[in-house]
Amino acid sequence: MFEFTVEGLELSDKKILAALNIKLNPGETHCLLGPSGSGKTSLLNVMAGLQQESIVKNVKGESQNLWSQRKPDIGYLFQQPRLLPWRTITQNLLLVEPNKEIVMHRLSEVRLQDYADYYPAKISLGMARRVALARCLLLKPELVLMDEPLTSLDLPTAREMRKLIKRLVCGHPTRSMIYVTHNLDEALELGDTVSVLGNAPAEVIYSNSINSLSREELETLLKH
Amino acid sequence: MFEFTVEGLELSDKKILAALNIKLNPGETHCLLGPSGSGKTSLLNVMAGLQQESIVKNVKGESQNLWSQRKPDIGYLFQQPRLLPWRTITQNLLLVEPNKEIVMHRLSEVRLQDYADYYPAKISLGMARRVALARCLLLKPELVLMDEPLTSLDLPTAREMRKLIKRLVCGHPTRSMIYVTHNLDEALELGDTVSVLGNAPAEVIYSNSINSLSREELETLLKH
Amino acid sequence: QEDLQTQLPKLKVTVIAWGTVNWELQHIKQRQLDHKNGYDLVIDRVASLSAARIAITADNTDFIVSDWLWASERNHKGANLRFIPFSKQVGSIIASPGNSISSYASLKGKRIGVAGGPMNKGWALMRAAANKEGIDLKNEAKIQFGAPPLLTQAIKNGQIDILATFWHYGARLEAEGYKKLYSLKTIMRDLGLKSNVPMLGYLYKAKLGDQHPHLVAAFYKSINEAKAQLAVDDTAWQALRPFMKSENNKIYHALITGYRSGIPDEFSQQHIEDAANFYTIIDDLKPYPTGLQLNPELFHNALFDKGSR
Amino acid sequence: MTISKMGDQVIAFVCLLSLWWVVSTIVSNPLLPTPAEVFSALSKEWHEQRLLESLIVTLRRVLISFIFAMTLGGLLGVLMGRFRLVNRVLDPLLIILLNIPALVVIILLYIWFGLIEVAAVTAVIINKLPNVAVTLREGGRMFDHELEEMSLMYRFSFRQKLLHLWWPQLFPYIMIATRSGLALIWKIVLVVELLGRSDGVGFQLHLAFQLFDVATILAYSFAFILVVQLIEWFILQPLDRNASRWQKGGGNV
Amino acid sequence: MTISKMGDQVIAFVCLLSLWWVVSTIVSNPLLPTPAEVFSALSKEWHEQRLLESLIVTLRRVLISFIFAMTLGGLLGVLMGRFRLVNRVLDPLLIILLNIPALVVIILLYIWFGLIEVAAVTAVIINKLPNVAVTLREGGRMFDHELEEMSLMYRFSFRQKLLHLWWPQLFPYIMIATRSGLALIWKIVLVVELLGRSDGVGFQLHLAFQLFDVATILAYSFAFILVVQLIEWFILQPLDRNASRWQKGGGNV
Ligand SMILES: Nc1ncnc2c1ncn2[C@@H]1O[C@H](COP(=O)(O)OP(=O)(O)OP(=O)(O)O)[C@@H](O)[C@H]1O
Ligand SMILES: Nc1ncnc2c1ncn2[C@@H]1O[C@H](COP(=O)(O)OP(=O)(O)OP(=O)(O)O)[C@@H](O)[C@H]1O
Ligand SMILES: [Mg+2]
Ligand SMILES: [Mg+2]
Repeated sequence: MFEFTVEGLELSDKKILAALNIKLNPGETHCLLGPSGSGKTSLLNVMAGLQQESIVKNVKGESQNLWSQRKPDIGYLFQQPRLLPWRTITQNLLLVEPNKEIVMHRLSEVRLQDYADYYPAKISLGMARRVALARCLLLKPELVLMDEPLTSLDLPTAREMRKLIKRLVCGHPTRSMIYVTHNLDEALELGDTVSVLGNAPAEVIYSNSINSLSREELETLLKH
Repeated sequence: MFEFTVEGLELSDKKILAALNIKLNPGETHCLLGPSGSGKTSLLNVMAGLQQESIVKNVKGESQNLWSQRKPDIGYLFQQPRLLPWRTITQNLLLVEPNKEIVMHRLSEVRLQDYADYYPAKISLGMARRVALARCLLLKPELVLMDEPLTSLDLPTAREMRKLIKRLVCGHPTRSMIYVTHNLDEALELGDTVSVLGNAPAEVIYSNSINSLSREELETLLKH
Repeated sequence: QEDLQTQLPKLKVTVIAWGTVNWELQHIKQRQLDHKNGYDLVIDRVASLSAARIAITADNTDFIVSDWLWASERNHKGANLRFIPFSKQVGSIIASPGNSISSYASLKGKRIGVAGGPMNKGWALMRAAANKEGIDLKNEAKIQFGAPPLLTQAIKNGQIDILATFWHYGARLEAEGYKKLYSLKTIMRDLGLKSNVPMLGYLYKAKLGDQHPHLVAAFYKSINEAKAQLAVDDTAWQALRPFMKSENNKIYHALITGYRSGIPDEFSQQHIEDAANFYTIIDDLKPYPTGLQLNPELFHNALFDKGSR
Repeated sequence: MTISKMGDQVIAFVCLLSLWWVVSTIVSNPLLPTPAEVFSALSKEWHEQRLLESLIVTLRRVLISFIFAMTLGGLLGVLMGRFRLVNRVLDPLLIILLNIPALVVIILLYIWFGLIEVAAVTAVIINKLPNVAVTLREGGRMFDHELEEMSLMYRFSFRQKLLHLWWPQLFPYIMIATRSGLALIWKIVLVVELLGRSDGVGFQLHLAFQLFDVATILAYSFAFILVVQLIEWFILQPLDRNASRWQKGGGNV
Repeated sequence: MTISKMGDQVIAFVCLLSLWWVVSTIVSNPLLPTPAEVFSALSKEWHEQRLLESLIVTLRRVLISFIFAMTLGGLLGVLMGRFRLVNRVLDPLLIILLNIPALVVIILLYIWFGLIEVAAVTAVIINKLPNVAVTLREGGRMFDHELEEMSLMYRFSFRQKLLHLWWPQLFPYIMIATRSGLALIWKIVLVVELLGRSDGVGFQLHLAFQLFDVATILAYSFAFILVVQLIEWFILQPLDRNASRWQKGGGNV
């Protein structure tokens, strides 16, 4: 089991995260919901170890041990595609997985086999997001962090991508996931447990199994 | 009435848009639906006059007259925020509307009054999108182009922003809008007419009043 | 006095700030030899010989001091310069300690430093003399061209064996105990040059001589007076000491001696013949001789013509 | 914080100085003078009224050339970066100007226009201008296309574009041109002064060179370097800091 | 398309050439030689075997200095751009190196090491290195933070980061350093050769300069400029084009 504890996070003297604890069993998916600007992305960054200095500065003492045991091997799908603009889509993926066949297969799974040689500036945003998704799905980490992977996609495509994630991540017996979304359907379908972040001073207002909540209860929590 | 006609668009030898005609009465909103990569953004770019060379190159003859009469005065909300990273949020807005009070009022309407002096790199994506929305709503054009304005926002915020758009744009008697979205609820609520773009060779598969369609029919069209 | 200065015609001489010419000119100023001869001397100090040469080429000055080899090359290229002798100092050839070089043959394989590049007169003479004995110094010795101060340093550091440099750099080295290798006078005699041609001189444009012959004459007269005084008058030198940058008495006296031994003799037809011969010798030493002859017009300034007539 | 930053630099300076002191004391050769010797040369030049005067003369030339070279070169460079046609047509000229030896330009201008101040300054400008152009051309090339479109749609005035869109994007390139530009211009001014002026640091430096007075040479060099270091501390570094505020890692809020 | 681009440049060249021809014919002064005179000087130098030899000697010095200055300066600059501490500590040294007159470095090195090749080349490197560092420091500062994080999360190897992350971001800065670097190094090599070498273009130029033989001066300058123009056409411009392919306005797909 992964257990992540942070006592808080401040950036430029502003409180971004309240104290927070997330437990995650291997193979489980934890959904992270919360209003815009509530600190979801910041939390993922902290988990991924991308905010080192700030944490050390603000959460003194045993701040290094954010993870109860060792830090898991992490794969992170950023909120923005973050592709290398000067490399074609295939080249971007080949940097993560050198096997060309696997790359082309992933690319066809996100329905972009025809755009293999395009540069990122010449594809649409939804397509770029799918490239980033494909890239993330090339990794084989213990813990996957996904930050709103299916925004900017039309419904049928989003549904197909959701299936893909379900198959490759949720279907994997030991691969856990933290999944940030604004879409309740996605949360209900993919999540085992859920945390709902409240508005300012960014704190957790709910954290438990998602099945114990009805859709309406979840909506009310979010309206908060 | 605005009437826009394009005979097609090719970029780097790839067909992006098929022949297309859109009619729009003053004060009406036209929704643009279609799968990811179907050319919605490209269409808006052409309308806004950002793809001049390509059109001249590919749609010979009377290509200049894309608009039946004169080209309307256009405001464009891009798919990405496109804020000036080296200017604070307020400074970004002040470049469009020099009146500070109006700017602060718009900022509070998108719930960002507390972040007035932040640089764009230090706010979340959802917040940046709202800043871009606020900036677009500072303009007073005849025709507003909006490219997925409400993605990456949580449900309550998205609903509030939708209301804001409805009030400031749809509520205006002579202000027309072309609204790109993947969200059927938004389309049904805001749109008067609708065009649905098909997949490859990017063509229009439906274009008419949105009220003559049920939600299910729309979904089936999109699954196409 | 003020009035006098403004009324007198001005003659501008561009010189290197701490160079030897400056001493003579300062003396003229101090003794007001210029006013006595009816002109007002303006001394324009620059930092390098190149700057002086640019100044006369750009018509920015009336006189500079350079050698007639340069002047005649320029005249071949369309400039119309005239020459008034300043000094017969040619330059020094200095050997580093422990280098006893008895003949040209023993120069083979030595490291020779040549100040100011291949147009250095001392070097040209040395090559010509060695050439006569069948030794091609250019190929048989290691030649190092360079700026004079750098080469002075190089010989002190033992990086070169022989140094052909300008006489005041040589004088300083001699004062520090370095040996003068050959007398260039001997070399010149060996080469069949009968008189001691003054190499350095005041150069001016022929135009100036044509339009204001009396001014050039006045200038000539004043520098001759200055030379005559400096040749004998030790107290005059005291007044010039600040312009000489001499670190100690030894160098100071070496510089005075050097200046005095450079004072040219009366200019004669023989000088012109020797100069022409010299020019040919140097031209022959070039890898691709031009075959051009020295145009004696260079020396036909107003005074000389008058004198010979 | 600013003070502690200054502290670092002062420490670095002191280290350099002591290193020099130790080495020069060990070597003990007039050609590698000790800091004390350089300082006494400095104060001699100061008392004999040459230092300040030469420095002012030279700085004036540097300043005038700098302003002209930056403005003209910057304009040319940005235009070349933005418009391919301009670039293609002017590129050969740029290459020629860039690679023609400084000496050639200086001599030709002196000879054609005489040994006047204008010729001197023009020579420096012609030498520096192509460097600025080459630098800012890359800046012009890297302009953000999306922000450009945005400024078009949001009806930015030319002034707004200049101040808020182009200037910040050109900033790093302008800093490069400024820093290496100051250095280059000063070096060319030295040569210009050497070849045809009777005042300025270049003139003094060369006189010292002929007498091989290394202490004085270093004294003049350091006097100018001090001026540049002050410019760096009080103009350029604050600008740098100001410009990096908006970046992810940058200052507050 | 590539041919028509070349065409533009050839036309530009021809225009420059005719302008020069007309002006020099009108002026008719040996100090402003006509193209024909320069060409005859060129062929004279060529036939007398000096041109090629000098050019090769000088190019060798340029090349060696260029490689060293770019590598060391680039490394230093990027480190200074990335790490604030490194920057703060080394900044004063950089300013000193940047602004110390070329003459001073050349003289000191010649004095200390003698008039040898190594001293000459080292002098050039020391002169150019700080310029490269200043340029690439800005490049290092502008590194994209988000892509950096991405490369971390996706476990890019050092080699991958170097080739695919850092190099493309540094590219415009490297081009600046290369273009103005080649020019600067060549100019310093000229001075170095003038002061203490007995071969190379600088030496020949110095001889021509002493006689104000402008035709020969220009002949040597143009010979070198031609070399640079060839480098520009066959190395730098293809690199430029290659690097701009991915941009919005760039080439195919
Ligand atoms: N570098 C920073 N300095 C200061 N404040 C920051 C910084 N980065 C983020 N913040 C603040 O942290 C808060 C949370 O941002 P975060 O990006 O985590 O939100 P989010 O929950 O991901 O929102 P969204 O759903 O819009 O993506 C915001 O209020 C933002 O202004
Ligand atoms: N500059 C370009 N050169 C070549 N092809 C391009 C260029 N820009 C866009 N395209 C292609 O045009 C098609 C439509 O892109 P567009 O951005 O208009 O899609 P979209 O409908 O907005 O998709 P999304 O919903 O993902 O934003 C895509 O297939 C894309 O690859
Ligand atoms: Mg977020
Ligand atoms: Mg789009």
